[in-house]
Amino acid sequence: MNSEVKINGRQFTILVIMNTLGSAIIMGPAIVASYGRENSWISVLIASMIGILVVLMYIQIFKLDRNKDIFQLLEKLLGKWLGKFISFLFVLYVFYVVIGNLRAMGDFIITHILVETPLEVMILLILITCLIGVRMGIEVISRTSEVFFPYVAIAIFLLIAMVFKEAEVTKIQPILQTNIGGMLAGAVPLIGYPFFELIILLSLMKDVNKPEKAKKAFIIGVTIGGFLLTSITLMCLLVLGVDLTVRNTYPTYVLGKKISIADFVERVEVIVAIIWFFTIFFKIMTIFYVLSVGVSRILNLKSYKTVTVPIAYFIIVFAVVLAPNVVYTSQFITGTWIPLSATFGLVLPIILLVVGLLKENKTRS
Amino acid sequence: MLNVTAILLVTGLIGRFEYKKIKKLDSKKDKWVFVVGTTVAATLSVALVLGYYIPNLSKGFEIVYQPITDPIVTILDTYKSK
Amino acid sequence: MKKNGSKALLLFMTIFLLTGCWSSRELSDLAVVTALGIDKHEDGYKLTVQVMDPGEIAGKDLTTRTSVTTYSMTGKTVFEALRRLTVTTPRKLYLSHLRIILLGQEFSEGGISQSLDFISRDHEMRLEFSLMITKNMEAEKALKILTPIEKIPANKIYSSLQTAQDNWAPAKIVELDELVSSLTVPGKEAVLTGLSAVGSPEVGAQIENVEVVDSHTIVNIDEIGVFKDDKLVGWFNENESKGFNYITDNVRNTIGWVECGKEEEGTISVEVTKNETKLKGSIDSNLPKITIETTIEANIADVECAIDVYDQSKIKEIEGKLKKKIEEIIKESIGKAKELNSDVFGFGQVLSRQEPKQWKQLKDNWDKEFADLDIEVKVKFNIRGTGTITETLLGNMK
Amino acid sequence: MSKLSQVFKALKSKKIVMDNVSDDDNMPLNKEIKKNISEVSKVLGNSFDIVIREFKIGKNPIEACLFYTDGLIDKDLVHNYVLENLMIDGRKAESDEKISSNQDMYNFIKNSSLTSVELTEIDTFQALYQHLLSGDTIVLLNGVSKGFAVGSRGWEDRGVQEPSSQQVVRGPKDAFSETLRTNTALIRRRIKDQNLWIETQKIGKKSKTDVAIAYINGVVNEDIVLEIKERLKKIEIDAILDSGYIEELIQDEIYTPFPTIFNTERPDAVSAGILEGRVAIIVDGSPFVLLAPALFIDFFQSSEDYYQRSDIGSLLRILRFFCFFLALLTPSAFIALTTFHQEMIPTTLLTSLAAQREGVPFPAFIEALIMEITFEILREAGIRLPRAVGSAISIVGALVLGQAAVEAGIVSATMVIVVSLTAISSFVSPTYNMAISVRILRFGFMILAATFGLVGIILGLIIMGLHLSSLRSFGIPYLSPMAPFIPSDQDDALIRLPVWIKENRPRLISQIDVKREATEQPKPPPK
Repeated sequence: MNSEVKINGRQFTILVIMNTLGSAIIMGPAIVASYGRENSWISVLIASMIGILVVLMYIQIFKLDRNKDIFQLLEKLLGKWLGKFISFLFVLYVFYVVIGNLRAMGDFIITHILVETPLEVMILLILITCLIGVRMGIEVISRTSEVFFPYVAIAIFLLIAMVFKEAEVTKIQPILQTNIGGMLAGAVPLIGYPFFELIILLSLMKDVNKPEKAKKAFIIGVTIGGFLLTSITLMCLLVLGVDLTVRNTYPTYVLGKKISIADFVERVEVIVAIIWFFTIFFKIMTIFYVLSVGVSRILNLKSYKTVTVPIAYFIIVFAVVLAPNVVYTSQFITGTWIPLSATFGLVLPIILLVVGLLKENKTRS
Repeated sequence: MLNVTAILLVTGLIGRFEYKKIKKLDSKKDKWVFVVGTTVAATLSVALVLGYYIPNLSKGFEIVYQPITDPIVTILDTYKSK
Repeated sequence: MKKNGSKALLLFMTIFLLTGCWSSRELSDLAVVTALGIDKHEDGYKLTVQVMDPGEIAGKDLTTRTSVTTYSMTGKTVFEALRRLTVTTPRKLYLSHLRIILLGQEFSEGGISQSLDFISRDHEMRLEFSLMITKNMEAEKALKILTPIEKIPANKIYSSLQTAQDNWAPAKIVELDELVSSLTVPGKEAVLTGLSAVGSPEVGAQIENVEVVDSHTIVNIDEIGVFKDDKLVGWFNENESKGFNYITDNVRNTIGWVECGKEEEGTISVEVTKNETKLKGSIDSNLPKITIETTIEANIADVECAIDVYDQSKIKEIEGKLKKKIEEIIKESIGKAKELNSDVFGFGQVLSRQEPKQWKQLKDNWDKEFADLDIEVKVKFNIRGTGTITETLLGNMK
Repeated sequence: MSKLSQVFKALKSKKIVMDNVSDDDNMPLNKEIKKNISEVSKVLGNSFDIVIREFKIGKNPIEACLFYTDGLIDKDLVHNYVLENLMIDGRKAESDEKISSNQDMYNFIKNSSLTSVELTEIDTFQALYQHLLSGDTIVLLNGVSKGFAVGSRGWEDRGVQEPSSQQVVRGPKDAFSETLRTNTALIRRRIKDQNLWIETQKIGKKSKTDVAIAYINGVVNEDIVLEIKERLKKIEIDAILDSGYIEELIQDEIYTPFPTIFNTERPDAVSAGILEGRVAIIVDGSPFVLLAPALFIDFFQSSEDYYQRSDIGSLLRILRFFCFFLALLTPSAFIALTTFHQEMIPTTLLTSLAAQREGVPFPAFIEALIMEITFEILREAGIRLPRAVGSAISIVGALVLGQAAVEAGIVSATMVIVVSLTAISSFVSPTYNMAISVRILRFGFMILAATFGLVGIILGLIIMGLHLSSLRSFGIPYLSPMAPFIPSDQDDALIRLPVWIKENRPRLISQIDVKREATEQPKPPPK
């Protein structure tokens, strides 16, 4: 397909950051804190470290063949039919990530911002915006993410700076004294969401103009993403305390409500909404793009754009029926999602790597 | 009923514009995939609007992963404090 | 040609845009609620809302109508009562600009936690309103009292509370999240500041109340009410309230006074400018102990006796006296809390942070442990400045 | 049957018809002068501004004639260097040379008689018309199927005046005028480099407008020059009346509110652009010169930024970006806040806004729409009206709409403030066409805000971001150097760093000969 489409290393880093933060930036703290309590920021840290390790593994896969995305690689390594079958399962997983994120965003908006608006309309609106982006191609998506990233970064920085005076160290004490098991348990759902999801970005690595930069960009991106996630969780705990963090569905948004400077700069939780809008928008757009590319690879199509519209319909339908309510979503994330994402984020890459290395040895000898 | 009409209308409109573009690709497969895909997708949305049951993807994953999920959740839940 | 697909999509979008506007509401369709009162009622709850009339507050031509109106309604749940109010209110009630929630005393004594759920769940509710208890009266009555200067009584109450907390000490702003965490986290009980009325609330509800220089009825910030679990069990008096704020490190600026000494008659007042309290918990052979370390900085504000504040030894002497007095206040406060058997200071939490392992054993029995808790009070008092003059006027009187 | 279909085909495809006409035009000149004259006056329809002067030259009189277009020529020049030479000096000199035939006479005139600097030989009617109608004087001799076109262009023009659209406080005050030569001279005067190449071509079947492209060879990206030439070549149009035609015909993306080609009246801005490696397109008859490729940030840069101190220039630039967003989003943000997110407005402000809105009959969105449209009408009226009436408009606008409408309770006072703020912010933009695109987009954002509040605005911003990122101007990403982010170009993007730091030309625009200056940081003399 469009092999001349290229993004640069910096843009890839930004995409990785956006994908890491995604919806985790706003829902993550509550999920982790329900296990890790006071130490849950360490859980995030642990999850980020594992995330970096996972990314290192993905980079090894990338090294197997620098000119193929994961779908092509699957066919190459596992043979045409098995490869296509696994590709299909993988596409299903990617599809699920798209609708999950879309639904999460829709749920957030109709819970906090536009309460009377129907979910279907909200989802449709977001998806159409994403569809426009996807049809313009990954180059445009990544360039746009470059445009908006400074605002995301500034907004995160402002959020942290503005609630800093409300932070109380006592709220995260005792550090590392109790509940070590809970702390480790808290890291588990977070590895699946969002770090295993980064496997999807592996497909974009071949579009980076310099392969060496792609590797570095991937690691830098996941590190920054993990760091930001940790800082946000830490701030939630320091300002809101464990209890409030666990009780709220979107603790980061509540954190925004805490901003108050001289009784003048207040009521600006919309800053949080903006951060999250941008991160999740770009996450949905990139994953949607990979999804379309994946489907078109399986069907051997000429252009990925052919399938974007039909896929969009499917996304809307399944996003609407995805979960009966928000509670189900968070139960799913801490339940089925863990083995599901591990299958594609951990088992699949290991299989690919083993098969790939074996084949490489064979051809060498 | 209005919803169904709207969906069909919009699908028709998008389909028309899209089809023109796909025609330029000069690939029979692309055309077929597009036509079949859009038809199925539109049918599905109409079904959704009319209130037919549409299988939930999460439920599917849930059933498939049940044997692995249960022990994980049991372990995690021991640490979940409420 | 290239963009036709996108154009169709945009067209699609416009259709939706034009049929949209689900969540929009015009400013003139809102009844902005400034205060909410919850009282006990045989049906469940009696809810009172204070709604402002913007035209009367910021309009160009002011009439003699009151700037706020209250509506009351009963209901099985808070939410039901609120929605049932729509039959009497002209517009939809809008809760985001709520400043104050008043809980009736009788209602507070019966338990407040059920009613708080709606308040913390509703998306319109923000976090920056304060909760208070109306002492010896119903919340409904308190909300009806008109106040001079501030046209919106809820704003008056809120700013009085803020000023009192910042400059006087025996008051405390309690916002929703703090209250909720006090109610749920073990090892800490809740407190709420009280609100009382001087004069008849019925008279206060008349417009005449703000038409005279000396209002017939005024609302006052009162002392701090102590909760056990979610029930109001007693009140701190002024000194105990102050002591409470010293312990919880909530004093920003207050004053204190002591007798000048044996020879000189009169008092000397200081303005406390800085207070820092550290709570330390330790467990020795299963006996928990709390150490309160308070460091206070103050300036001499008012010398009403012939004492030479230029004399270091005198200053030391005054510091000693003030130190003792504050220790007493703190102990008084602790005594009262022990009497009410309510750990409002969060000593339990201090132990849970510093001795997490032993805390697990203490947790279930904390009520009893708190009653015999060993508490040590250490106060450091430093006088920094003497105001703009050095010698007292009295000392130089002819 | 076959004939009929042929005619049909011919009628159907205009091209064939056109080709036939142009074939006629390519008719060679006749030897007989009478025939030539009658042909010319027939083709030109005896237009009264075409002057035909018949005369005789030589001792052995040869019939000659002279055509010119009245009003396009410098009559003194024709008098002194054409007619006088031919009729008087030519006769004097004839004795020295041997002239036996008309052809000899022709050669003699060409080599020794006509003392004009610009002399072109013509042999077809098409060339004749072209020169004649461009202001040259045509001289024909009987018996020779060739003629001369003597450069005698000279017409009334505005001269070099102050720019009317992009004014500066400090900096050169000359502006392009409608004459191509003057315009190229203005650029030449600033860049005296032998590599400044100016190529012309005629575009427009009827107007035959001279269009010149100017660039510095060796600095410019040659692909861009080729691309521009290619696109210019493809233009098939009757007439080019302004550079706006060219802009619209050669831009990359048609469906966009954003300009992808820069236009300016200022020779200094054009020279700066050329020096950065851009290509200038100068169109005869238009004081607006095009610069391509143009980037988004170019429309926020005034040439004054470079003449003022760098810190001031940078601040002003940031202010312009800020005003861009202000002009784009103020009304929509106001609508979103007052109809969706009242919780974000401080209570006291909310109270006074609500008090103002008591009695206003329209919803906020309609109110804003009415005011915005009214303002657009006022602005348009202000521009088109004669200057003398212009002030009346502002009085009507300010008094009737500003004050009376508020007092009548039709609109709220805050809305008037919002609309005025928007209007003033949109005037800050140094380029007019970016200000126009903001005006269009503003309404889109207002609709979005009225339906989905801030969510709508953010969606709009993302779509706008995507659109801007997808734009290219002659292959250069429109948002560069922001996206793709080019660190080395940041010295002259959002802020302008001091000149001694800006060592290189913009990277994407010019890739060869990138160094543009190497001055060291100025140091104060040692004390």
